Amino acid sequence: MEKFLASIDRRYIYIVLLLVVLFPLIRPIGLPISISSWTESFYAVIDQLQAGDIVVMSIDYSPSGGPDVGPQAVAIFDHLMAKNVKVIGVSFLAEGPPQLQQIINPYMEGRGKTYGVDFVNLGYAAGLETAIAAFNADMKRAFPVDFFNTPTNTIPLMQSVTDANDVKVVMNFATGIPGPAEWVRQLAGFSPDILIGVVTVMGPQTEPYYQSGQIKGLLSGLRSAAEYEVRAGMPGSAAAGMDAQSLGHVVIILAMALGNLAYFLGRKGGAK
Amino acid sequence: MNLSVGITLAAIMTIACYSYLWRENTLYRIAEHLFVGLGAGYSIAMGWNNVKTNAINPLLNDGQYILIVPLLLGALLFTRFLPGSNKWLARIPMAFLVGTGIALSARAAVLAEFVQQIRATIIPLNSVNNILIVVGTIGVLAYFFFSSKFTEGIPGLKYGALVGRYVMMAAFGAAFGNGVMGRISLLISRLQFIFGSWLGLM
Amino acid sequence: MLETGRIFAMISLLVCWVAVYYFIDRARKGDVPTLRRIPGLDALDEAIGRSTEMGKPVFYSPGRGNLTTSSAAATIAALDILGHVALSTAKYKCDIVVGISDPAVYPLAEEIVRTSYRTANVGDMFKPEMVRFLSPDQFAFASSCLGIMSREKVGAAVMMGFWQAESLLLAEGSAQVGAISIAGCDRLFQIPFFVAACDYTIIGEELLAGGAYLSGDPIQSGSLAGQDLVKLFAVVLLVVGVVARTAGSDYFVKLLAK
Amino acid sequence: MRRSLPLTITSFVGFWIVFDYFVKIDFVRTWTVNFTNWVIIVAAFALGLGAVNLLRIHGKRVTERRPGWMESSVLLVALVYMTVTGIFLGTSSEAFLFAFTNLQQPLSAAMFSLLVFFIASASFRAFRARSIEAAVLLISGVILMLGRAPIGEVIWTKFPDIADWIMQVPNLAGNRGIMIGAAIGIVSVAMRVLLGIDRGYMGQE
Repeated sequence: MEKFLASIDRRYIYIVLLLVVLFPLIRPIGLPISISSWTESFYAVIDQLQAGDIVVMSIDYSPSGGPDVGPQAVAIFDHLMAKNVKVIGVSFLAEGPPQLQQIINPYMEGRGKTYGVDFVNLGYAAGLETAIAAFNADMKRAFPVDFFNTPTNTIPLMQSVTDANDVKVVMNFATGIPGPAEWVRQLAGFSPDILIGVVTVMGPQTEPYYQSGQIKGLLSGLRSAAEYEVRAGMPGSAAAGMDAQSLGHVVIILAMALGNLAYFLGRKGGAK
Repeated sequence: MNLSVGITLAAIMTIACYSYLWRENTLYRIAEHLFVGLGAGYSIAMGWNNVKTNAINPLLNDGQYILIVPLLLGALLFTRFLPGSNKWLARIPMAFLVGTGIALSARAAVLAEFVQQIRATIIPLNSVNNILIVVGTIGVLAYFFFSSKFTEGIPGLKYGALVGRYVMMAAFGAAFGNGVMGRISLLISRLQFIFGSWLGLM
Repeated sequence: MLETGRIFAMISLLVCWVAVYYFIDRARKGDVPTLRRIPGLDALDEAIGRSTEMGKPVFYSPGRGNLTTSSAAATIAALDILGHVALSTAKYKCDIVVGISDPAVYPLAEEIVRTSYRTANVGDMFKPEMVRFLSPDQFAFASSCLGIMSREKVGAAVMMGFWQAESLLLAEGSAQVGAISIAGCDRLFQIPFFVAACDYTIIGEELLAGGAYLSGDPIQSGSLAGQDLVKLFAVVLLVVGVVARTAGSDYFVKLLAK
Repeated sequence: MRRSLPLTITSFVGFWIVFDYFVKIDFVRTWTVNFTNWVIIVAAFALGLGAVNLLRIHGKRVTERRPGWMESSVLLVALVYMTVTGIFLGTSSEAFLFAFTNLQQPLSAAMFSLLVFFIASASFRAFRARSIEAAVLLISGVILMLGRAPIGEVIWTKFPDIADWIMQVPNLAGNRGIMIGAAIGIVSVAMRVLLGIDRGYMGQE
């Protein structure tokens, strides 16, 4: 038995996984999505914001991890626009600005919003955690121009802000460094609430900051984006992927179970 | 099916990467090198942007002459490519980067990750969960005692370390489970792209 | 003049610095603390030996950390361990391929490998291609490592330092070419993938202790003993604080917020 | 000079910045902000270091027609294209963003998504309950997966609750312990570097 299982070419596993995940994407099953306490508290912070409040969204995810964390940022940006909250978009990862642009593009022309008044893309600053510290201390100095080379001191939205104390909420969407640790460290002592969205794998290590109250809400991965979409009543691409995710898990769990079965059978055989 | 140049290129790139699953091949190798080149060029462009907007423009337009200092430091980084004995000059900007970087993370780590985390663990032992959190945290700390000076001197540390190991394994399990979930999202997004945006089957 | 809310942090910082400095100083004067065993590191020589027998090169990577952020500690440790690994491959007259992601780490790694081969009196075996700068981009780097492992059929793969999601790509990639693999990471969230796919795993701070453990460097060993004392300080704070809190006093919670 | 000057710089800016965190002095704060803003500029230069390395390595391979020179020329063309469009047309220009969106982004995402296949084969090949510890890891992982994927809830309604408990109790304790230990590590490395005890970043020569 173990020899047989061990002799299976890994490429068969790849094909099975591919087909199983593909199936519900073409034919959705419609499994229910419940909302976790983490997403609920994230939503509560956003929901309390008033029209005209200013928030920061820092897009610090790489294009590789984007599919896992990006849908969160999209859902939240849509929600903020619907609530007439103003958004300062920024990035401390070189690949960030074009991805931020992809989020705000639908609002660049139409939808009743104006670039520079309702939202802005400040672009990227090198220097990771140090750059974040510089931004918190003086935003316009760390970003003299925005992504389109417009001087930030001429942008209407930037007129009423100097440092991080001038915004209500700072959100960081991350796949690694810079991420929650850097933002929590560098915002210690500033007034805004911190909200974090990360790739699923970073959820567990971010938990201590949530439990200690250093961050007010935590989204991890596509599942949280799906929950947020459902909670905000704006179903989008994340919710559509949930069935596929369920079946994918089944394949992985079965692979583990089979491997272990073979292992224990083999061990039993060896003991005889 | 969407045959626009951009989408088709993106689809080919995806397939080139996936071809590695079959075996290493020429298409994968080309994608690999293309990727490295694009990434490097991207960083240069973004870096230049920063230098221009944060240093050169304020220097020339607003007369902030002090910015000559960081510009000079930045230029010195490249002395390591010089032949001869001037390579050491690259250490000066490195020293500046290391000094600021490590000081900024240390000063904040002691507050956000040492004091505030200990403070958050000072909870009353009035529930099973609270007891587990306190004992688990101490156990993990005990696991990472390295010098025998302390491991042998303090009774109970050995058992604490054992508890710590189990707690960490449970935490690793959580990270693994979450990790699997996240990775499936990535596959979903690629499949949505290939079969939806490109082939139009969804 | 002192920032409120940071006073206890300042005291903790000073406690840590004094403790670490004191033990480093004692170690320099000859009182070097002994360290507990770290099994994964003991397996390094076995892996290199096996790779040599098969006539295959050893792959090493110090991870994707750099020297200027909080990943510096892991990167410095990974470079220390590289020194040890390169010395072993040099002694066995085995080839090594080092994959680098951070440009500032590159010249250091090259120097370390060259010095190791020279120390083992096989300086002429060293080739500059042994240490390769691949890419600062996460997955461009990972794809290059995968390419190297399968094209050059490495016999052992050692991954130490700061890692992110690329960890499993490298670990499973090395398993696919039949290489023995040892990995270590100071961050928790990548360790389960290393545990799942590698033959030996070095967990968390064990990595930071690794350099001291392998080299027996008194300064680093002393520093570790100092850090242990600070951990003890943390444990005592926790125990006293929790007991007081359970008895109804939130004195320590307030103290730590000062 | 070759060692003492860099060491002095590291210590000076390092201690300055640490000092600034704990005391309120305007002059000190102003210069900390200056230093951090300078880092943005110097770090931006550093982004070019990798590219120069690649140009040297792959340029040599192409000019000497060594094995792999074809792939290396692909790399160089991509590097030059991104650099030229990004610098001369701008990083928000169409030519630059086209290559980012249609080449770099899909390559990056596809490469990352390979992981799920590797997880599947590693799960099958290596993830064994060899010891009690390994079993704890496995069980906690499986419960987490079942608790967070919608299908788990359909199988047993308690899975999400157990998964939440794992996240909020053992996972919290495990991560917190590691976080406190790591903070001590960072602080002591900082001391060694700022005092010049650890000079690994400067190299040996």
